[in-house]
Amino acid sequence: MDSDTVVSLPHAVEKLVNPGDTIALEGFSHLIPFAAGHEIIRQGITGLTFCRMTPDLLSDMMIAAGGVDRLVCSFFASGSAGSLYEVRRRIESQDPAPLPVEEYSHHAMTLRYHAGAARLPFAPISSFVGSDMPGINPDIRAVVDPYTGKKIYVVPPLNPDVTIIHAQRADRKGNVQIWGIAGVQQEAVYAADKVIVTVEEIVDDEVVRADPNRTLIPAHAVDAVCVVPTGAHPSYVQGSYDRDNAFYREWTPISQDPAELREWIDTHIRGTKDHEEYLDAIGRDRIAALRMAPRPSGSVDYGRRPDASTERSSR
Amino acid sequence: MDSDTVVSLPHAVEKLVNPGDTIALEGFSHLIPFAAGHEIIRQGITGLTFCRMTPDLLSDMMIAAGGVDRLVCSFFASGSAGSLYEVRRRIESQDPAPLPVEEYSHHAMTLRYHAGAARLPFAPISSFVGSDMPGINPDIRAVVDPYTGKKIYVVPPLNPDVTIIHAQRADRKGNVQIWGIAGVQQEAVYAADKVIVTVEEIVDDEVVRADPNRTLIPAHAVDAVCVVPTGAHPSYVQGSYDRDNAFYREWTPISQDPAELREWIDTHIRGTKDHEEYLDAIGRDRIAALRMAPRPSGSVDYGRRPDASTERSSR
Amino acid sequence: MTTAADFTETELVVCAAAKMLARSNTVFAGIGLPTLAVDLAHRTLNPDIQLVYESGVAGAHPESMAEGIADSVVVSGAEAVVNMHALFGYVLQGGNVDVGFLGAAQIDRFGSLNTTVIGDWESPKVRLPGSGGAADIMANAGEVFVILRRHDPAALPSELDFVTSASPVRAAEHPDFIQPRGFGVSTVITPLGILRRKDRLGELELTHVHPGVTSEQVQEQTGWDLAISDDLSVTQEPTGEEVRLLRDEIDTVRLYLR
Amino acid sequence: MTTAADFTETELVVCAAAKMLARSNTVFAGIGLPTLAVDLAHRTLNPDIQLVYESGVAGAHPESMAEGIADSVVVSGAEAVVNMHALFGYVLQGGNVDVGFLGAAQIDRFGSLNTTVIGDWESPKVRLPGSGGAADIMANAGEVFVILRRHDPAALPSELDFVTSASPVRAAEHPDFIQPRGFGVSTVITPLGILRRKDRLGELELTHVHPGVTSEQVQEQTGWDLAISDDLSVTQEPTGEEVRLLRDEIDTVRLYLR
Repeated sequence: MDSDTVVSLPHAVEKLVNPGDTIALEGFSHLIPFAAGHEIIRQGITGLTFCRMTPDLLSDMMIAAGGVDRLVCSFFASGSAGSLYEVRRRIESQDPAPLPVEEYSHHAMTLRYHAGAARLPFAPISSFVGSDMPGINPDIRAVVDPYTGKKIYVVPPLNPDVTIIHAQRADRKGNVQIWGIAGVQQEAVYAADKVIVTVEEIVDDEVVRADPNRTLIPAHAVDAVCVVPTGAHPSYVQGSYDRDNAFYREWTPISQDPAELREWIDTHIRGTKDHEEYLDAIGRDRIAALRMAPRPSGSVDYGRRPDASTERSSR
Repeated sequence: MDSDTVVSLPHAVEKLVNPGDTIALEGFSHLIPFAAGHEIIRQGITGLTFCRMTPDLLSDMMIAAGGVDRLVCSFFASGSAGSLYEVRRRIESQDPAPLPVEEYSHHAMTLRYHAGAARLPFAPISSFVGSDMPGINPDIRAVVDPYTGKKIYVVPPLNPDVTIIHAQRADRKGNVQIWGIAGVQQEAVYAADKVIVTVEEIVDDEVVRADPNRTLIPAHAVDAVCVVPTGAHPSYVQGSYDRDNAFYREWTPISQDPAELREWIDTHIRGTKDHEEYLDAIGRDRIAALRMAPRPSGSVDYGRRPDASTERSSR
Repeated sequence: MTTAADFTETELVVCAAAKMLARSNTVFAGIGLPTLAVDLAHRTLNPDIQLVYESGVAGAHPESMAEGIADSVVVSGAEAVVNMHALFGYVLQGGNVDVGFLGAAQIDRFGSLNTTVIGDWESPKVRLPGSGGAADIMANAGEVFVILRRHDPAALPSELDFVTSASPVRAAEHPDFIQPRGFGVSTVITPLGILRRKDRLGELELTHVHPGVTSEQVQEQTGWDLAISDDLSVTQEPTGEEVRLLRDEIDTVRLYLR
Repeated sequence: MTTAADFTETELVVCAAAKMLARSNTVFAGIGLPTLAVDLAHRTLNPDIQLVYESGVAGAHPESMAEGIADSVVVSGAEAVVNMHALFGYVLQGGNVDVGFLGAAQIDRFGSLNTTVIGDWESPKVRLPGSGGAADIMANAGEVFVILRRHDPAALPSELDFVTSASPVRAAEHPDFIQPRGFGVSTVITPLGILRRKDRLGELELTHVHPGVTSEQVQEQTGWDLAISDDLSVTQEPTGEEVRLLRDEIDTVRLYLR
C-alpha cells in the first residue's frame, strides 16, 4: 500500500462505503469500531446489510438510525447492557419496520468469515445436528463426508463489501498491530473486498517492524487507515482506555424509549461533526477517567546476525 | 496442567511415544525439534508414521535410522541442502527398503492439521483441479458444494498420536510462547492426542502472563514440557541462535553416502547420551558462533485498572 | 466442615455447582454464577481447574472483579489469548473443554435448550439472545452444566418453543449425520433442586432437592413427568468456609452474589 | 538507459522478469532469482511492490542476504509474520497474491508444471521435491511466472511425466469442479527467450528471443509445435544501471548471480 492509505475517517467512509453494501464491523467487546459506525450514520448511508457476531450497542444505534435493512449475526443481546431494545422492537413488533435477520452461532459466524477469507465455497461445522437453526436459515446446509458417508452441516462464506475494525496502532503502509482480544478481525478483514482500519495512533515503521508477530493484519489487506483516538468508545482498547461500563448501563433506558434513542443519536452522532466533537459531547472528563495504569508486556528478542547491520546499510 | 508437565526429554519420549505411532514433528525451517527426533532415534522406537510438511534433514536422519515405515509430507527436499538422499534412495530404488509416501501440497498439509485440530471430518481446498495428485493419493477426495452444485477437493484430518514442537519458552504449566515463523505448530499441536514441547527455557509465570497474546499454545493442550537448550540445532531459534548453514551444506555428502550417514547417526545420536552430549560432539565453539546479537521487540502496554492491584492482592 | 450459619439460594447453587467440578480440567463459562463456581472449586477441591472464556482468554488471573468475559482485567495477566477461530475450532470443537456452562430460557426432558425465542421464530413473543456460542458448546463440550434462574413449567416445558442447542437425544434422530461428540447436559441446577442425566441418550432425573423442597413440588413445577432418582437426596448445604470464600474473597463487591 | 557493457544470462533473465513486475502489488516468491527480480523491480519500476514468502513473512527488510525464505534475517525487521494457515488460506487462496513465481522440471504447452517425478510416480527415475506450495500457488495466484534453467524438449515436452500444478486449461477439463481463480502461467523465462500466455485458456507463445537466439532454435528445443507471436521481439538487454544495482547493491556476495 502506498502512503494514500492514511486518510481521514470521513474520507474513507465516503470513498469506500456505498449504499446497499454488506458491511462488517467486528471486535468482540474489545476494539469495537464505534467511531466508524457513527460516521456511517452521519453520512446517512442506507440499505446496508450489517454483519456483526455480537450486535451490541453499535447495532442498536445503526439500526435505529435507519441505515440497516438486514442483520447477520449470532447473538442478539449485549453482555452487560442486556437486551437491545431497538433490535427487539424491530423483530418482535416490526416497529418501525421489520428487520430481516440471518441467524448463526458464534462458531458458524467465525467460520463464515474464515470461508470468506479463504475464498472457499463453504466451511463444515460440527454444531446444529438436531437444532432448529438449519430450519430457519436455509443457508445452513449439509454435505456428505466422503470418508464416512455421513452428513455434516456447512455454512457459506461471508464476503463483506467492506470490513471495518479498530486497532491499537498501524504504520503508514497499513500494517496493523493488535493485542488483547483479537476476535475474528483477521478473518473478517481478509474476507472483505475493501478494508478500513481505525487506529489509536500511527507509529513509525520501526515500531511495527521491531515486532512483526504483533502484526495481525498485513498492509496488503488494508485500503484505508484512519487515526481516530478513543475511536472504540464506549468499548475499550487494551492498554489504553477501559470500557465505559457506566455508558453500557445507561444505554438500557435510552434503548427502551424510541424517542430518547433517536434524540441521543441526533445529539451525539448527527449533531457532531466528527469523533472529536462526539468525545466533547460525551465529556472529556469522563473519557479521561477511563485511562488505564501501565502494565508492560516486556520485550522479547528477535535477534540480528552479528555485523549484519553494516552489510546492507544502504537499504 | 500440573507441575508434572515439566519432565526430561528422554522421560517424555519414553512415556508418550510408542512403536507404531503416527508422529508429527513440525517447525518450518525455524524451531525444528531436532533434539526430540534424535531422542526417538536413541530409544529405537520403530514402525512410525512420520508426518512433516517439509521433511528436511530431520527426516533423512529418522528414516536412515530405521524407525520410519511411512512418510506423510508435502515436500521432498531441503531448501538449502538440496535433495535428501536417504529419502530418494528409499523411493527411487527401494534401498534399503521401500518407503510408502502420502503426498500433499503445503496448503493441503496445513488443512489436514487444521481439520485434525478442529476434529472435522475433512477440509475443502481450492487446489488440485486438473492435477495428477488426487490420482496418486486416494485420500484427496471431492465433495459437492451445496451452494453451487460444483465439486471441490477435500483432504482428511491428520490426528497424530503425538505432536512434538520446539519453542523459545514456556511456563511450568505448559503455556508455550513462540515468535518468528510459527508455521503450523498451533494446528499440529491441537490435532494431536499427546503433545511434547521442547523449549529453550522455562520462565516465571509472570513473564508469560505479561504478554498473553504471545502464547501460541495454551497449557491445556500440552502434556510434557522439556527444557532442551539449543534443541533446534542445526535449525534456528529466532532471537537466540542462528541456523547452522554450514551443517546443512555439509549434510549433502553425508546423505549421499549410506555408510557415512549411518556412521554419522551412530556417532552423533546413538553414541551420545542426550542432547548435551550431542552438542559436545558437534562442538561447543561451533554452537557458540551461532549466537545472535540482540534486536528487542519493544514492549506494549496491556494496562491495568487503576488501584486494581490492591483489591485482590490475596490471590 | 460445618454448615454455614446463613446462606442464600445463590450461594447454595454456586456451592452445588462447584462440588460437581472436582474432576474437570477445562471449563468454558460466562461471567456470573458459573465463574464463581469455578473459582470456588479452584480454591477448594480442584486447584488444577482452568477456565476458558468465549473471548479467547485461557487461564485468566483478573486483579479485580471482571464485568464480563471480555473485560480488560480478564486479559491483563492471563496465560493465553487466542483468536475466536482457534477458540471455537481448536479449543472447543477440538475437544479440549470438559465442562461447558450454559443458561437457557427453556430446557426439555432430554436437555435440549432454547435461548432463541418465546413463541414462533417468524413472529416471536419475546426475542431472546439466540445461540451465541451455545449450540457450539452443546455439541462439543465434554458435558454441559445448566444453571436455571426459574423452575416452573414454562422454563421446563414438555416441548420447547425452539431448539437452539440440541441434546444428543435429538441429534440421534438424524442418524445420517455425524453425531456430536459431547454428552450434552449432565447437570441442571435450579432454584428447587438438581437434575442429572446418566446416559448420553437418557433423560434428566431429579437427584437432589434443595433443603425444604419436596420431590412432589419439583414434579409439579416441571412440564413433563419427571423421573426421580432412586437415591434422591437433599442438596448439601454450603459450609461456613465456602460462604466465607464466596463473600470475602471471590465476590467481595457482591456483583453476582445477591 | 544505456545497455550494460557486459551482462550474464542470469542477469538478462532477472532484468526481464523485473520489467514484467511493473504493475504487480504482491509477489509470492522463493529465494533466488525471483527475489532478485522483485528487489530490482522495487528499486526501479515499482516502489510499492511487496514480497510475501511461503514462510509467512510479508514485507521483509533483511539486513543481510537471506539464505532462504525462512532465514532469521527475513523475520527480523519484517512488517508481518503470519502462520501458514493464514498464509495459504487467507493471503494466497484468498486472492491477495498478484504474481507467484514457480520453478519446474517440466512445463507443457498450456503451462501445467511437473515438480514431482521424472518417470512414473510408482517407480520414479528421479524423485523431485513434489508440490510444496506449487499446486496451491498455481490455483490461486493472480498469475504465475516461471523461470526455467533449461530450455530443451525434456524440460518443455509434449506431455508431462506428472502434472503437479495444473494449468486452468487442464482444470477446465473438469467442468464439474469449481474452477481455480488464477490465470495460471502468464510468463516463462528460459535461457533462450520468453514465452507468454495471453488467454486464460490459451497456449504459450514465444514473444521474445534473447539476443543472438533465433525463433527456429527455440522451436527446435521445444517439445511441441511452439506458437510464435506476431510481434516477436528481442529481449531487452539489461541497462548499465540495472547491472550495477544487481551486482553492487542487491547480490553483493554473488549468492545467486553466477
